[in-house]
Amino acid sequence: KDKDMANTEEKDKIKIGIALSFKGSSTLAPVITKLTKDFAEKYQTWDKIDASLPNKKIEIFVSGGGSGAGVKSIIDGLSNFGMVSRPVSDKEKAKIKGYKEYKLGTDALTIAVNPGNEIYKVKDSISSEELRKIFSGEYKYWDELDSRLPHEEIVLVTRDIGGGAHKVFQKKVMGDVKVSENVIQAPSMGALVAKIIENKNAIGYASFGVVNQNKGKIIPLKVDGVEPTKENIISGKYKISRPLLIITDGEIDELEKILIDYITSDEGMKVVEKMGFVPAR
Amino acid sequence: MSSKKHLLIKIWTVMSGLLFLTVVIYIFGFIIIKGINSISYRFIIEKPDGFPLGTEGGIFPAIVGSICFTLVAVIFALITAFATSVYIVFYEKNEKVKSFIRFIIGTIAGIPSIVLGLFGYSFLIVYLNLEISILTGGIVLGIMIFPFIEVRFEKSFLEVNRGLIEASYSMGVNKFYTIFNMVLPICYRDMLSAISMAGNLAMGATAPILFTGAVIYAPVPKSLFSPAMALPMHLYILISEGISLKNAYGTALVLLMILLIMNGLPVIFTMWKGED
Amino acid sequence: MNIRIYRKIEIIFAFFMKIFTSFSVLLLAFIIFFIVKESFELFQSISICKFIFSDTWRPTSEPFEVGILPMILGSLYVSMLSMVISLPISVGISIFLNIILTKSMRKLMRVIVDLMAGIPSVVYGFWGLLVIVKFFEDKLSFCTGESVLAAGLLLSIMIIPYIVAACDESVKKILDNYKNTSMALGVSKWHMVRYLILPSCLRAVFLASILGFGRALGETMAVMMVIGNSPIYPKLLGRAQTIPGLIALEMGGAEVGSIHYHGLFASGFILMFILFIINAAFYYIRKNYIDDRY
Amino acid sequence: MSYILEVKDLKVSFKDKKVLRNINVKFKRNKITAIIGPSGCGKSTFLKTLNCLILEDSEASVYGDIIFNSESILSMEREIVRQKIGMVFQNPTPFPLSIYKNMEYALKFYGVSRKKRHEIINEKLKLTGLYDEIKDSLNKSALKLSGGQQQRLCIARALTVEPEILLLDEPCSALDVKNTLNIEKLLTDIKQKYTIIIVTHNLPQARRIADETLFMLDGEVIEFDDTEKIFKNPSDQRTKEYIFGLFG
Amino acid sequence: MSYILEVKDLKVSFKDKKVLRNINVKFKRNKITAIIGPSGCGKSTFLKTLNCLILEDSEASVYGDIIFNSESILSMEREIVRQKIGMVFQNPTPFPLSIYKNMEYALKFYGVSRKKRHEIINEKLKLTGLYDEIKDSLNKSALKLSGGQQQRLCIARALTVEPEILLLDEPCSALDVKNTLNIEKLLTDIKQKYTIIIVTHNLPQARRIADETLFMLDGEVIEFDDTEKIFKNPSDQRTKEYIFGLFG
Ligand SMILES: Nc1ncnc2c1ncn2[C@@H]1O[C@H](COP(=O)(O)OP(=O)(O)OP(=O)(O)O)[C@@H](O)[C@H]1O
Ligand SMILES: Nc1ncnc2c1ncn2[C@@H]1O[C@H](COP(=O)(O)OP(=O)(O)OP(=O)(O)O)[C@@H](O)[C@H]1O
Ligand SMILES: [Mg+2]
Ligand SMILES: [Mg+2]
Ligand SMILES: O=P([O-])([O-])[O-]
Repeated sequence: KDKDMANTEEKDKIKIGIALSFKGSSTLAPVITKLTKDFAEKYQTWDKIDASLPNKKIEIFVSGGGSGAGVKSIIDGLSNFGMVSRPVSDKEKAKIKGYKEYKLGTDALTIAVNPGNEIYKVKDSISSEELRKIFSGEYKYWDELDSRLPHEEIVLVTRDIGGGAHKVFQKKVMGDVKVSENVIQAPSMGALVAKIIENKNAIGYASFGVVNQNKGKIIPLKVDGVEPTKENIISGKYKISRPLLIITDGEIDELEKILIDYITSDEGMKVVEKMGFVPAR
Repeated sequence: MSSKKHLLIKIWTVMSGLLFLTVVIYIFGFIIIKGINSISYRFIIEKPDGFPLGTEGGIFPAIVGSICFTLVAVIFALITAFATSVYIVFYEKNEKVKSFIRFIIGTIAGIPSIVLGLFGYSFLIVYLNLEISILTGGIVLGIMIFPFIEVRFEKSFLEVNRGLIEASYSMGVNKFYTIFNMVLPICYRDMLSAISMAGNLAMGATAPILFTGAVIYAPVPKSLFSPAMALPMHLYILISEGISLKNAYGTALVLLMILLIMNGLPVIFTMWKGED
Repeated sequence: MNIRIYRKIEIIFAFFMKIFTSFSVLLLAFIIFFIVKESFELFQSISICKFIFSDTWRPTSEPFEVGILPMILGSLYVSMLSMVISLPISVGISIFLNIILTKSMRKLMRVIVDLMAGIPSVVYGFWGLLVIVKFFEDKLSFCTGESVLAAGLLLSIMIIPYIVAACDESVKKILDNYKNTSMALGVSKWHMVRYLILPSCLRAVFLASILGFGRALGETMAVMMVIGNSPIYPKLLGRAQTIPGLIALEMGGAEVGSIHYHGLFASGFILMFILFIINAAFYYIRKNYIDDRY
Repeated sequence: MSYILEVKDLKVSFKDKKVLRNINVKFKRNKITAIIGPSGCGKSTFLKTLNCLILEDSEASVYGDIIFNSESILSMEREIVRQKIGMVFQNPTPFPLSIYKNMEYALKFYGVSRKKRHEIINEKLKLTGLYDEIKDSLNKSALKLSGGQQQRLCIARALTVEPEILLLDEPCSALDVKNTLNIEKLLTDIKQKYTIIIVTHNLPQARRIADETLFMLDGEVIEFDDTEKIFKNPSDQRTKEYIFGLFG
Repeated sequence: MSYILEVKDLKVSFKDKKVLRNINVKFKRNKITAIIGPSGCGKSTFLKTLNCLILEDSEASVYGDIIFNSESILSMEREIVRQKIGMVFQNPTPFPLSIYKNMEYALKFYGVSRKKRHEIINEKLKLTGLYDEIKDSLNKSALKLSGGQQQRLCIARALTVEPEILLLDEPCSALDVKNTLNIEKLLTDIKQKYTIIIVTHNLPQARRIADETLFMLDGEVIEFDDTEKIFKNPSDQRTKEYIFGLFG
């Protein structure tokens, strides 16, 4: 009970400050940053939205850290909203009182390579089995995958193990097979894609959204014959996909509600789409 | 007979010097040349903008944020380091206590900044349940630069001719008066340069505020209790996420310019005071 | 103002100095305690030896495996490499400053050296990424430019100012004290460099190198940006990961209280411990073997 | 009573090293007493003990008592002791301030009014013969003075707080002959007003200016007597050796 | 010819400040010449000019000539001049190396073979009376020696390169009486082989060891004569004042 008290007190503190905070997924962070900045600039102060609200400047902070950090920040009550770009496990849900999630859209992990890599010309599609061999480090050179490819080292790029993407990829593609340790670990999706754009021999699981933002600079491959397209992702044919979520605990207060409504509004969905993801609506 | 004798040493010496100069010019030249085009009045005074954030617009919130972080850090470290160094040099007589304090300070000086960041995150943010803010980030930075300042202050105090201090005492003047009327006027130049160098360190550090105070985006901070952007972190994100190389160059150049200004401050101050 | 007031101020001042000193010392001691405590939570579920000597880092999989040998080796490798590169150059620079340059040029160069020490590590990392890494990729066609060598080179540039600062001071003192004496014996400048300055500043070099090594070990951002962050055994031309890099990369995502979280603390502790050993050696050597003045 | 200072059973050691052993002496008011003895015998330590400066050294431990005007200095406040018993050191120690500020330094601490300060400073500068030499450059840095001038400034500065005793630790050893004579003259001039205790290596100097001479060896007082007696006809063999060895 | 060094119309100034004005003197071979004079009169500068050390100071300008064994030293190579005319400074300056390496230092430069070096070193250490004191600790740091030993080591080191003249700038001012007497004895012992020019503040010392004495004032040579003459019956009023001032 004491803890409850503490929690509500905590909430009050946040309310008094009237600053709202997001923490978590680096995939979602740019979307939310963009949205909240637009929101804050559009309304300036809360009372412009509704005269009953205080005449205080709208302040919203966004920090990254990965999906795990997002869940964690809600469990600990460190921020108002958690950004998560993977399914939240039941174990985690159990730790959050009054768990609530808002789905913004869906992202897919596309298997992406550098345009300088001939693979997309040589092979129409890559199989899950081949993916496992590549990412587990069994294939070391491109010509082991296909003899028409050059004898050059495969450069694996992955997210760090705290990232949501890594969990999704492990579960949906690798299964029990371990991802090789000889990988470049990128601290965010942006960094991962930047690496693939730079390195001719790189391959990694790039976020669908980020790939769309970098059209032409990076090539997504078909997996088991399925192309990562909006339709295939919605229909579930393209399997390596993940939800983009905002999570909260307990009852959300008035300000939080206004913000969530804005994010899930049509305007919000437009931004989600513009960022290359598949919006929830 | 000896002109050829030490040829190797001569070559090595000259090569090292030239190599170093080359690197210096390369680094500064690289960033200045590439960054000068990104810098404009608007780059300095605008918020980051564009899509993803940072591709357009400026870095004003990050500049203000960095300055706030640095100020908090310097004030925190200055108070504690001044007190500690004065205490060790002028008040504490027990050698064991002195070496214990020095040992602790040495150990902290040896802790990598990322581990301090880790401490700040776990203790301040998680255990004490403080929100990440300029204050928390600044304190972690302050802890990082505390040993740096303390060691330099102490050295500077110890370098004051012992005879002067004894002469002062032997006129029946107490320690406080001696410290403020003689020791500080002698040491202030060293102290200033220590502070400005420490400020530099704090300004450029990313690891300690990564989890304790800096965020990807925040408007210009209104109070010490809100989080803020910081230049090095902004630069890191611009680079690692491949958001905008152009703005990254600009940000790096701004960081270098601040460095130059902060290094110049003590020099200007002493010139203004009209001493050598 | 008179003596009475000064007396009172003295008492208050002394009191505050003591309070603040106790505060800072307690705080610092607490930090050390805290890190140790958080680390040792891990060692309840896995032995410290296993943590140090096993080489798989999968703290989030079931069952978890936490071993940081590759990262320890990575950290040590990169730091050693940077020392090997920067030490001779730094000594060369110190002699260059004092023997070849004029007094005013030397002052100018010292300012530049201090400037270099002040450049933020992210800026170094940025430069390293765009220059060193690019160079390896484009000109030497490495499969990835990110490598131990790149990190070592970058780090050596970063620590040169620190080593130079220490050596230069020592060389200058030697010159101030002995230049006349040496010249009065009728020997040349370079003889003095070879037989007086180099042997006498050896100690300063040694101490500076230990300090530089400590800095290199703790460097986070710059190294992280150019080393590739692969948790594998380091090879000169291959990628690796350092402990600070590991912490910076994963801390944000680690769930508080989990094995992952304590594992990161523990690796921070190991790093701290290595530095502690190095510093202890530093003090020991200075106390017992370094009896001369330079 | 004509004794201004009485040292009783004084023992001083640094850590385990005994530097002064059982010293019992009495200094006469308005006399110049010279302390002589080989290097390291504890002369400087002795002087520092007399004005409690030794207590600032964390390694020193002091036993015994010192009575100043029938009061124990160890029970007095240190600042008062030091104001009453001034000290001048071997190397001139002008503060890196202007000459005037050097002179003003302690006066300000004692809350002397500006006008009074001015008077005292002029008086002391005249007393030490510095006034005419430097009256036009009182705002110049004291470090710009010559060694001899610096030392006289230090003496003048020590006198600003009106001590009753002035301790001098080899005040002339860094100076040349002319400056040395200047200072000697100064000391004999002011002994009407102050009691002077001076450590010196320069035996002719002790002979020239001191009324009484104290010979120390290894932390002990070997002989303490009229200067003439000590130099002409010392009672102790060791004194004799020391004094004549130098001229040998 | 019994003059080893002739100074002709020597003038030295630092920037605009004239430090030596028109010096004309001749030094006799295998004699000890003492240079005395008040502080700042230019004694050290004069010594430094004699072995060209002054030329390393960018602010100094030198006019006139110095003839060493009928050759002008200003036209000789500096290193040669300095080898022929050695110098020892006021504060002992042993290099922070081992004693042996200190002695070897200059010999290495002159390419002396290892065996020969060994001989020379032993010889010079014996000459300066150091050999017996330190023969077992030649590999110890020279900084661990006592002040007097350090100064004798510096003299021995200066002798390793076989100079013909040895210049000493107040070599005893940092030493105590006993060490001073040691060094004085050493100097009188070696004057058969070397010509010695010594600057000293210590007039009794000049009197004890010097054959000739040169009195300088304000950069000028006031009197240069036999030591006995200078001390007993100086011709110049200023010399008289200086010398008797001390004993006054
Ligand atoms: N702070 C100190 N710590 C330890 N030992 C000390 C300290 N000060 C002095 N001593 C020792 O005490 C002894 C006496 O020193 P002191 O300076 O009093 O001698 P002194 O007679 O003044 O010599 P000098 O004529 O050389 O000035 C010396 O052996 C010295 O080494
Ligand atoms: N490098 C220099 N630059 C400018 N002036 C100098 C320099 N060296 C000496 N002088 C000046 O030259 C004058 C003579 O100095 P010098 O050291 O020769 O005197 P000295 O007779 O040896 O004095 P002392 O007995 O104190 O050693 C002094 O006034 C001094 O200030
Ligand atoms: Mg003494
Ligand atoms: Mg001199
Ligand atoms: O979006 P993530 O950072 O959780 O991968």
